[in-house]
Amino acid sequence: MSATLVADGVLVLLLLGLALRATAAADAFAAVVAFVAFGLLLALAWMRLHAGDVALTEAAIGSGVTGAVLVAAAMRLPPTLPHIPPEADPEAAFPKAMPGGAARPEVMPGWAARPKVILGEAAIRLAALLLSGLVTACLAGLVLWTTGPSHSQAATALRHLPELGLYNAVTGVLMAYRGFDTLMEKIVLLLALVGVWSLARDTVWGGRPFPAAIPAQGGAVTLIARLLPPIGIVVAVYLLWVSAEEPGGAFQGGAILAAMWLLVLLAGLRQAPLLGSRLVRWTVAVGPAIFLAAGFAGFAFPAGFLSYPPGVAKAMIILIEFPLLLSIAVILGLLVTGPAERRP
Amino acid sequence: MTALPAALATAVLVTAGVVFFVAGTVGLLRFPDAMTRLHALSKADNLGLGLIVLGLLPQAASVSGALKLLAIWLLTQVAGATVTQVMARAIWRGASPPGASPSHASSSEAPRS
Amino acid sequence: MPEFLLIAAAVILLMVAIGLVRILRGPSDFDRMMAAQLLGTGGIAALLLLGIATGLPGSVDLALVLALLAVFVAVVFVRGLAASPDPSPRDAEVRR
Amino acid sequence: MSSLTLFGLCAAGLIGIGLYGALVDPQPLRKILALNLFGAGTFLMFGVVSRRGADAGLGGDPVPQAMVITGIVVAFAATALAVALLLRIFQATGDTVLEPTGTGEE
Repeated sequence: MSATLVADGVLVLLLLGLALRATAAADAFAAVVAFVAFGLLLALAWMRLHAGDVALTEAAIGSGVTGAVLVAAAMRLPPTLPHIPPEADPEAAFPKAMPGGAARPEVMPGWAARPKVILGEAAIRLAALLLSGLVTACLAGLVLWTTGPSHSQAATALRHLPELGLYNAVTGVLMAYRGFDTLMEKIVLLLALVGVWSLARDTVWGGRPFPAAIPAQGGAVTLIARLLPPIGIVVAVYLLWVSAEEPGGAFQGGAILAAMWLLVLLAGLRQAPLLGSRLVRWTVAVGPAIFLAAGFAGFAFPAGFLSYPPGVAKAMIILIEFPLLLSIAVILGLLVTGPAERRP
Repeated sequence: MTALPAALATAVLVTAGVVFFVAGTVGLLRFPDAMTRLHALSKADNLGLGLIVLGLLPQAASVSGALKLLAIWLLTQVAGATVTQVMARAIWRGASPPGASPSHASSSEAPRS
Repeated sequence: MPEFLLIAAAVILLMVAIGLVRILRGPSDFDRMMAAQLLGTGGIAALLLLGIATGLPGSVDLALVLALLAVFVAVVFVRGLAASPDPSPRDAEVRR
Repeated sequence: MSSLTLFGLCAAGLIGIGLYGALVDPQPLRKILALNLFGAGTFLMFGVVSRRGADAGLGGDPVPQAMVITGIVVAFAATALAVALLLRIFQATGDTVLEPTGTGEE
């Protein structure tokens, strides 16, 4: 038991250290690297909490795809604050000599000239420190104070699983017990995509993401982009298929597919799609649409919205989940590539 | 729980893998420049993880579990080798123009833009 | 045997933790990426050791997913997603 | 001190770190990152609650776990939208700083 405790202790310390690094690093890129590493280790922590499904989601979405979004942003934004007072020399503010940017200033250079703001800033920092310290202390106290088993809905969630042909309780909760949440979550993803697309300039509406076409790379990147996606597709379908019994699911599989697609785009083997094209629009919509239709089909049976008729429940769930896998993959990928930035 | 030869094989291989991780970490910290550090990293990547996966094979619960372990091993071997190559090329290109710093001046072709 | 595997996992995690000093110190972004790469590999190793020692369901699958994603993340780090210079002139000035 | 308590304390720490970063860091990208840490801490707290609710032969209560999965996905959607908005603001104004209160032009 003690060996487990030591391993867990190291894991927890690593997590906290990386989180501190991700907030304290002067350099945005360094912070994002720390965040991705943090997400990876968090997946390990979820494994230790006996939540394999969550661990897969955290690794694929929380760390992998979110990391891709943040890396892309960190590279397109200035490393520290671009807000330079007119008299300051930009060269002095962002020395170019150090490769890793070790010499970059920690705070906005303009602040040094404004003592009043420094005072205000210190007060804000102190107040924020007190507030977050208080929140942490309260939560830590709660964790230490309540040690007994918590109220559990495990039995309720398990009750109807055999009728659905599912043996993974988490999949059961996602697809049946709280299927409404899962449906809404697809809608949230779609709305986020609509939001991201709406940020395009009018002149490039319906065009392609990225300011310019990514040229084919050649070499090892191309090799990876050719080698990995077939494996990734197998893994994604496998994750969806085993989700009836073991950790896995449409989201986890979809995130893997999205990562593989982005890999191909990054290597320049394919161009990002026209966001206005009919194919893209249909692919994005088909999964949620089928889910919604299946939900309404529930009205044909006594149980109502999002209920599955006995006997065909498993077939229906598979029928819903495979189009969802495709739609989720495309939505996640398009959320990473961002709005259109060049003409159709 | 497990047969003695299997346990012995696991112990030896996992220990060897851990040793490579230790060596890789020491190299990553102590070696003087990016290329040599990459060399150290690739040892932990390929040999460290490879030996540990091989060592865990006798402990796998089922044949399909063992096959999955083998798949992971193959994947990490290929991926580790190619990723190391990609990084080495990026470091090389980023560092090569005289007087240019890798992360700033050569932004139009190498490594990150 | 489980005890031994757990200790091996703890040692690897510790090594990875020490290697993270590179994320802190750099000096170049490549060094940071290397430390993250080591963390990925070490994480997979620790996960397999923990998973097999304590019989956690799905740990081997997670290792497979992590192995795939580690490559993806490494390529994203090296290549970057925005492959061309941004049109904004201001960006050129402060570009990393 | 059990492993579970350790993870609970870790979650509390993450929430604190994320909250502090989100409040104090003037760069929007770093605020987004800090909010993600905050979210991760919250989810982890849920995970501890779920593990304490281990019942009926399961390693943890599946309902919080399913909610965390939904949460991670929604957090990603929010992050992607926020980052796209930030990049667009930067493209339009060449600036990403949220002005500290009371400081206008120099």
